[in-house]
Amino acid sequence: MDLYVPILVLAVLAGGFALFSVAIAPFTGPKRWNRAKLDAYECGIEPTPQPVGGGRFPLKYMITAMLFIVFDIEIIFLYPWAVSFDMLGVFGLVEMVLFIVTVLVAYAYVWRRKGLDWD
Amino acid sequence: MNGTIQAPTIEYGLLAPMLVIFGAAIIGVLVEAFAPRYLRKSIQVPVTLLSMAGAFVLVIFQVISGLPSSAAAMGAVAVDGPSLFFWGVILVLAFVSTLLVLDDDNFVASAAAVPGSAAEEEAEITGGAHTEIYPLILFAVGGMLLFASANDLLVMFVGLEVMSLPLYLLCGLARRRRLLSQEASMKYFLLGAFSSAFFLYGMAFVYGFAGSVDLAKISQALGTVGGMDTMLLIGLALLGVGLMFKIGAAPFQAWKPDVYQGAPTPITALMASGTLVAAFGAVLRVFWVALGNLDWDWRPVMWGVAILTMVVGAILAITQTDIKRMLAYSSIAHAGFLLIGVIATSTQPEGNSSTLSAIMFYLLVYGISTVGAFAVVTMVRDAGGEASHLSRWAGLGKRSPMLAGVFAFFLLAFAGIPLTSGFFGKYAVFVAAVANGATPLVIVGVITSAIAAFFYVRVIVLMFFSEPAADGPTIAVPSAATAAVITLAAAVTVVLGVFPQPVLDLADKAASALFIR
Amino acid sequence: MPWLTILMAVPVVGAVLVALTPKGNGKLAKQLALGVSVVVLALTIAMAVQFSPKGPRFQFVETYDWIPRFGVHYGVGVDGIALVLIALSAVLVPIVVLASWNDADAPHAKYSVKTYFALLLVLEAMMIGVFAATDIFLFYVFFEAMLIPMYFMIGSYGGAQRSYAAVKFLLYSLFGGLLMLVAVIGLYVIAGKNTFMFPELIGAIQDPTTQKWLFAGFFFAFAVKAPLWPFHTWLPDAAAQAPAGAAVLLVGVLDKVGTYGMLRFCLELFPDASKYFTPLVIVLSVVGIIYGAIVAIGQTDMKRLIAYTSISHFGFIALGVFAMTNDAGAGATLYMVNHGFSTGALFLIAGFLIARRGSPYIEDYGGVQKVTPKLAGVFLIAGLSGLSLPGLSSFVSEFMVLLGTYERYMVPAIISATGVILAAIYILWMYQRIAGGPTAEPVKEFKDLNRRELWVVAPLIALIIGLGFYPKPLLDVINPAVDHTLVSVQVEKFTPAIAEKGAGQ
Amino acid sequence: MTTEYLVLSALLFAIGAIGVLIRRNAIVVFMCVELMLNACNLAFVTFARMHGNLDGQIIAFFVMVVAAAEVVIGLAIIVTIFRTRRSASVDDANLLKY
Amino acid sequence: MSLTVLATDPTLADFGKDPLWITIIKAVGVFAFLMLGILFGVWYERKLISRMQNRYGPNRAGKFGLLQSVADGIKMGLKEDLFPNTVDKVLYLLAPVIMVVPAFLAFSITPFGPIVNMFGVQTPLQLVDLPVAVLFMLAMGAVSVYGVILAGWSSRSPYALLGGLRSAAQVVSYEIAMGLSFVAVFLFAGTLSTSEIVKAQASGGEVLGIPMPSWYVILLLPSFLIYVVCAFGEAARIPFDLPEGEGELVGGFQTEYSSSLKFALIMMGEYLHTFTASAMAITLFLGGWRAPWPISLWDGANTGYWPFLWFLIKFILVFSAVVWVRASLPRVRYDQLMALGWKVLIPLNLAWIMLVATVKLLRTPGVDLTFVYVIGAIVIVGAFAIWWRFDTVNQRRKDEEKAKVAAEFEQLANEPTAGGFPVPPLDLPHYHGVERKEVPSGSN
Repeated sequence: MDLYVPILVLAVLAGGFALFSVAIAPFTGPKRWNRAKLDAYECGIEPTPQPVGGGRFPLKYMITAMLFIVFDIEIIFLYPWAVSFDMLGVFGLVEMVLFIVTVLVAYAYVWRRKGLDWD
Repeated sequence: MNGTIQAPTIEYGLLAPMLVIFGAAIIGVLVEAFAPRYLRKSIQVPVTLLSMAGAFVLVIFQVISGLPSSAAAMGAVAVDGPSLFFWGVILVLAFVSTLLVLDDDNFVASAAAVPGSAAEEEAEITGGAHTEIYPLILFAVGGMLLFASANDLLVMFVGLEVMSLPLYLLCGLARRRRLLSQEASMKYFLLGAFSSAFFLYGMAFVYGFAGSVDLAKISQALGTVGGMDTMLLIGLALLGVGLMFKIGAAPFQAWKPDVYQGAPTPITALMASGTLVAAFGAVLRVFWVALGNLDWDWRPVMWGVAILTMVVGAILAITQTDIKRMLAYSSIAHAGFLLIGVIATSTQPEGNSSTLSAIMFYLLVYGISTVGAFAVVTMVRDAGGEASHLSRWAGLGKRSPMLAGVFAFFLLAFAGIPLTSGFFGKYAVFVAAVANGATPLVIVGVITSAIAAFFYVRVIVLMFFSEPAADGPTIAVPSAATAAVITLAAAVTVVLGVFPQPVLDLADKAASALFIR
Repeated sequence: MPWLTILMAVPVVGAVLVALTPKGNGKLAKQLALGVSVVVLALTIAMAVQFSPKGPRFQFVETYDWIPRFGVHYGVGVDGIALVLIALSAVLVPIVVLASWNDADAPHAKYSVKTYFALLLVLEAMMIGVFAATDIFLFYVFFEAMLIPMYFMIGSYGGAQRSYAAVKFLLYSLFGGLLMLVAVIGLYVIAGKNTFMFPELIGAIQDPTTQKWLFAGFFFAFAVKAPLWPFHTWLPDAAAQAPAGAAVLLVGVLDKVGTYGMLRFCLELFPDASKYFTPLVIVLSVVGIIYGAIVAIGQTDMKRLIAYTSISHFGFIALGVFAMTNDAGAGATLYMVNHGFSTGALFLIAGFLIARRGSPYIEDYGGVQKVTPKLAGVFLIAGLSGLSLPGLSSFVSEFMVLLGTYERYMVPAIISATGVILAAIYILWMYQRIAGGPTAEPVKEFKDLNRRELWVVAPLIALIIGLGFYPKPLLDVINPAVDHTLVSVQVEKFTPAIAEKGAGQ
Repeated sequence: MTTEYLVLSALLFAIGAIGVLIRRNAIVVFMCVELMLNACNLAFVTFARMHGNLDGQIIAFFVMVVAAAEVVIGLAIIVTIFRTRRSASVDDANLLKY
Repeated sequence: MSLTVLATDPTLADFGKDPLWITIIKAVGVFAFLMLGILFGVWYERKLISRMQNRYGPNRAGKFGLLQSVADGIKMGLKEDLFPNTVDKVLYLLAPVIMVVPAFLAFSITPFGPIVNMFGVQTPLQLVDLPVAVLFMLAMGAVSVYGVILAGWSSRSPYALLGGLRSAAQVVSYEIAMGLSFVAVFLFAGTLSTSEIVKAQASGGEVLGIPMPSWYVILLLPSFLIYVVCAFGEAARIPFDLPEGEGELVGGFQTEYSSSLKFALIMMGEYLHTFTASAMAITLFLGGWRAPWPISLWDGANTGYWPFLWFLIKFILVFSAVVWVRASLPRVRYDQLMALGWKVLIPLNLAWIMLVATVKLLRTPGVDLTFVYVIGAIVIVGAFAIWWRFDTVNQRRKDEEKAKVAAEFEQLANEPTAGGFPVPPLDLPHYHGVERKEVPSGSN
C-alpha cells in the first residue's frame, strides 16, 4: 500500500491546486451583468433549447464506445501475457495467436459492417 | 513475476466438440463479414448444422473411446460421463431448434429499423434477414456446452455469460410484435445480468471461503476450513440464487413467461430446451460436486424452492391465456420436478448415479417434447404472426387434426401420461426421489402434476371440443425443416414412451461414474 | 401361442387400419371395426376355452423384460378373475360397435367416423391389457393410458356438456392415478426387489405402516375409478355426456378396473392394511349403495340415473371384495361381469330411446310400451336385471355378495339389502314413466327396434338370462382365483363357528 | 484490514441491488447491475489478498471482460427499445403482463 | 562497470520505502517540474513555432517574452468568470478538475534518474513506481476523458456536447492502439514497471568491448512509430486536434469555458498530456534517463543527479519534435482520424506484436519450433490470401465504379434529364438582366 502514498500526495497537491483555481476564479474577476453572457454560445443565434439530461447524439458515438470497451478489454489480456511470455513458451504464442485471430474475426466483422466508418 | 509459471496444458481432443461449435461460430461471423448478402444464408445454415452434427459425432466418439479420469484444461472443464451426455442432449436439441430457425419468417428483417417505420417495411420488402442469428445460436450453444461441463466456478460463469448474451439478443429479433420482443429482450437482459451478479458475488464468497473456485477444491475446503461458515452460507445462497434464476425456479421465475412469450418461437424452443439442460448441468455440478458435503444446509431451502416452483408453475399456468406463456409456466413446473431430482442425493454413490441418470433422462425427453411443442406453435398463424392467444386455438382439431393431435400428444407428454416419454422422465425422477427419502416432495410433485394436467387438458379441450372460430388462424404449410422437427419430436416422444430402455442405459452409463472431481 | 399379446395386438392393428380407411367412407370403417372386434371376441373365446380352472393360477403367461432399468416387465397372464373381465370386454366391444353405428354421425360429431371406431378399438386393446397385466407397472401404464381414448370419445362425440364431463373424468382419474403412481414407486423402492412382477411382490411389504400408506395410494386410485362414494361425482357427468356406446364401456368395463384393482392389488399386496381399512371401505360401500340408489331415484336424466345405479352397484362390488369371504369375493367378481352386461344393456337401450327422441330426460317420454313393444320389452328385462330380479344374472351375484358379507359383517349386509328395495323403486319407476302411461306426442313417431338394434341387445339379453340361470361356468373359473386371493390375504377361512358364535350372542 | 473492503463491497453490492429493484430507468438499472459486478470484483481482489493467491485477481479480469460484453449487448438492447418507444423507463415497457 | 550500473538502478523493491518527508519533497518536485514545464513549455512552443514560421513570437513580457505565459495566466485569473445559466453547475465546475488531476498523476510514474542521495536518504529519482506503472499511466489518461465528456455534457450546448463526444471518441480510439504499442515493449522488458523498463534498456551487449545502448526505439521501431502517432491522438495535438476543431465546432467541449482559470486548467491538462506522452516515449523507447550512447561510455554518466540532465535534454528534444509536427502538418479530417486509428494502427499493431513474439520465441533456445513454424506459415499464407482477396475485390470495385461513372457521364451527355433532376438544356439562353441582350450559352 505504501506504494500509493506518493501518488496520494501528488493527487492532494494537484487537486488542491485545481480546486483552488476553480474556487478562486469568481472572486478574482470583475462582474458585469449581461444577459447574453448567460446564454450558451451558438454563434450568436438563439440557443437551441436543450432537453434535461442532455441532447440526443448520433448513435455512431455509442458504437465507438462499445467497440472501445470490447477491444480495450482485450488488450488487458495481452499485458500479462507479454510479461510472462518467456515462461509460457510455444503454448503462450499459440494461444495468443488463437486469441488474436478471434479478436480479428470480430474486428473484420465490424469493419465489413461499416462499424469503423465515420460517415 | 516472482516464481515461474508452468505453461498450462489443454486437452484439445477432449474439448473438441466445444471447439468445433465455437470454431463454426467464428466462421459464421466471418461469413457475415465477407460473404455477399445473397449467399450468407446458404453458407450459414450448413455450417451451423454441420458443426452441431460434427460436434455430436465427436461426443459419440469420445463416449466410445472412453472417459478420462481427470478434468481437462487444468481442471477447468470436466469432460466426464454426465458432461458428454449433456453435450449430446444439448447438441441434439440445438440442432432441432436450429431447424426451426431456418424459417426466416420468425425473425426480424432489420433489427435496427424502428418498428412500424418505412425502413422496416423496406427491409421486409427487400427480403432482408439477419443471418447473424446462426453464429449467435452457435455461440449460445457453445456457452451451454461450457456451462454444463464447467469444473470451476469461473469457467461456469464465463459459460453462463457466453450462453446468455447471445440469447438476450436473439430474444429481441422477433419479426412480428416487435415491441413485445424487444421488451422481452430487455427484461431478460436486465434480470439475467442481475442474476449473474448474484452468482458472481456468491462465487466471490465461496472463493473467500475456500481460496479457490475449483469445484473439487471447494469440496475439500468444506472439510478443512473452519470458522467461516457464515461466509460460505452467504456464498452458497447467492450462488443458488443465480443458478435458480437460470433454471427459472420460483421465486426467480418472473422472467420466464415474459421472455418465452416475447422471443421468436424458435429461440424460445432453444431456451426452453438447451438452456434448461445446461443450467441443470451446472446446478448439479455446483450442488453435488462442490457443495455435496453441505447438503444438510442447502437441502431444506431447496425443498422449499422445489415445492414453490412446482406450485407456482402449475397454478399460474392455469390462468394463462397465451400458449407460449402457458408453456413457459409449464417449463417452470418442470424445473420444479427436476429440482426434486437435484435434492434426491444419497449417501451412496449408486443412489446418486441413479438419480443423476434420471435427471438426465428427464431433461432429454422434456427438451425434445418442448421443441416439438414450440414447433407446432410456430405453425399456427394469424395475419399478425403467430396466433398465440389461446382463444385462437379453439377448434384447431377440426381444422387440422394432425397438427392438433401432435400438439395434444406433446401436452400429454408434459402431463406425464404413460406411453409418452414424459411419463418415464417424471417416473425416473420420482423413483430416485422416493429411493432417497424425498417422498413428501414426490407427493407434492404428483399433486402439482395433476394440477398441471388440468391446464394441458384445457388446451386439448379447446382444440378438440370447442367450435372453431369463424376467422380462425391459418395453419402454415410447414417447411420441410419444421415438419422434420415435429415428426422427430413426436417420434422420440413415442419411442421413448414405449422403449426408454436404450436411452436409460445410456444415461445410466453416463451417470455411473458420477462427476469427476 | 401368445394369446394375450395377440388379443391386444389385433385391436391395435385394427385401429390403425380403421384410421387408414379413406376419408368419407364411414361404412367401411364401421364394418372393419366390427370385424376386428368380432375376431377379438372369437380369439377370446378360443382362449377362454383353453383356460383350465384347476391349472396354475396365472395362465397364458408371457414375461419379457421391458425396461430393466426400472424392473419393468411386459408381463401378462390371466387368472379366472381377469379372464372373465377380458371376456366381458371382448363381448361388449362388438356390441358397442354395432350399437354405435350411427353415434359418430351425430350432429355433435367433430370427427370423422373412423376416428371414433379407431379409438374404440384402441380402448379395447387397453382394456384387455389392463386386466391381463401381471406387472404392476404395466397395469399402471394401461390404467392411465386408457383414459386418453375414452377422454376423446366423450369429449368429441358426447352430449352438450361433453367437454366439461370429459375434463372432469380425465382429471379425477388422473389425480387418482398419480397418487397411485407414488404408491407404485413406493412399492418398488421399499420392496427393493427391483421388479414389478405382481406374483413376486406378494408379501414383499411387511411393515404395517408402510402397507397402510401404500394401500391408501392404490385404494384412492381405485376408489376414484370404481367409483366409490364419495369419489363418484365424475361418473354421472361422464356417463351422461358420453355417447351410449362409450358409456357402456366406461361403466361396464373401465370402472371395473377399480374394483378389479382392489381385489387383485390392494388385497393381495397389502393384506394387513386391507384388513385394517376394511371397516372404512365397508362403510363407504354401504353409503354408496344407499346413496347411489336414493340419488338415482331423483334423477330426471336416464343416463344419469343409470350412472347412479351403477354407483350403487359398485358399492355392492366393493363390499363383496372387502368382505373377504369366498362367497362374497366370487360374487363380487361375478357382479362385475353381470353388471357389465345389465348396465350395458340399459345404457344401450337408453341410447336407442335417446336416438329416437333426441332427449335424455325421462319426462319427455311416456307410453313407449304401446308404440314399440320390443324396445320396451328389452328395456324391462335389462331393468329387472339391474334390480337383481331372481332368474336374471345380477341376482346371483348380488345374492352371493350379500350372503358372503353377512357371514362376516351382518349389519352392513342387512343395510345393503335395503339397496335392493331402492333399486326396485328407481328401475320400475323409471320404466313406468317411460314405457307406461299415456303416449307422449313425439313417442308416437317411434319405430321399433330394427335389425341392427336387435342384434345389439339380443346377445346381452341372452347373457343376462343365461347367466341368471346357469352361472356355473363363470363361477368355476372365478372361484379358484378368489380362493387364491384370499389365501394371499391370509384371512382365516370363514368357519361357521364364528357365525354361530355371532348368532349365538 | 480486508474486512473494510468486504464491507465496502457488500455496501456497493447492496446499493446496486436496491437500485435494480427500485429504479425505473433501464439505463440506471443497468448501471446498478454494473455496480454490482464491480462490487464482486472488489470482493474477489480482497479475497485474493486474503488468501495470498492470484485467482481472485484473475477472476476480476474475466469479470471485467464479461461486464464489458454485457455493457455492449445491454446498451444495444436498451438503445433499440429507446428508439422505438422514446423512453427508457422500465415501466413503459408493459406489454408483457400476466 | 556493469555492477555499478545495477547498483544504482532502482528496482520495484526500492519503492515505497521513503519516509514521508522525502515523498512530499519528491511530490512537490514533480508538481513544480510540471508547473514550470507548462509555463515555459507554452512559451517555448510559441517561440519555436514562430521561428519556424519566420515570425518573432512572444517577445514583450520579459526577456525574449519568457514571462508571456505568466502574463497570460494572470490575465485569465483576472477575467470575468462566465457561468451560463443552463449548465449543470456541479459538473461544470468539476470537469476541469477531473481533467487536470489525473493528468498530473499520470506523470508521477516517470523515472528521472537512478537511486540518488536526497538529503541523506538513498532514494530513486522517481516519485513512484508500481508493478503496473504503465497501466496506471494509461488509466489516468482514460480518467481524464471523463472530464472531457462531463465538460461537454454539463455545458448543455450542442457544440460542447458534440465536441466532448468527439474528443472522447478520439481519445478512446487511440488509446487502444497506444495500449497495443506497449505490448512489444513488455514482451522484451518482461515488466510493466517503468524503472525496470528503463533498466532493461541499459545494455545492448558489447561491440568491440564497448557497451552499446539498447533503446527499444531501435529494436521496436514500428511500436515506437505507432506510439508516436497515438500520442498525438491521445493528447489531441495537431494534426489530431479535432476536439477543438474551431472551424466546425467552435471550441469543442470547452466552448462554454470561454475564459478564466477553468479554461486555464483545461489547457493545462492538455499540456500535461503532451508532457506525459513525451516522458513515456523517453522512458519506454528512448532509454529513459540514461545517457545517450557516446556519453554513456563515461562511467559517471548514469549516476547521481546527472541522469536528470539527460532526461531533460531528451524531454526538450521530444517536445520540440511535437512542436515541429504542429508547425508542419495540417489538421486531418475526423473520418480520416478515426480510420487511421481503427483501420490502420490496430491491425498493424496486432500483426507486429505477433511477429515480435514469434521472433522472440524463435530465438529462445530449447523450444520445439515445428509448431511455431506451422502456425507462422498458416498466418502468413492466410494474411496473404486475405490481402490478395482484398486487393482483387478492391480492384474490381474500382473498375466497376469507373465504368459506372463513365456510363453515367455518357448518359448525361446524351440526355441531360436522365438523372431525374430537371437540368436546363446547356444551350438555354442565359438571362443577364434587362439591360443585356440574350447570349446563347457557351458563346461568351
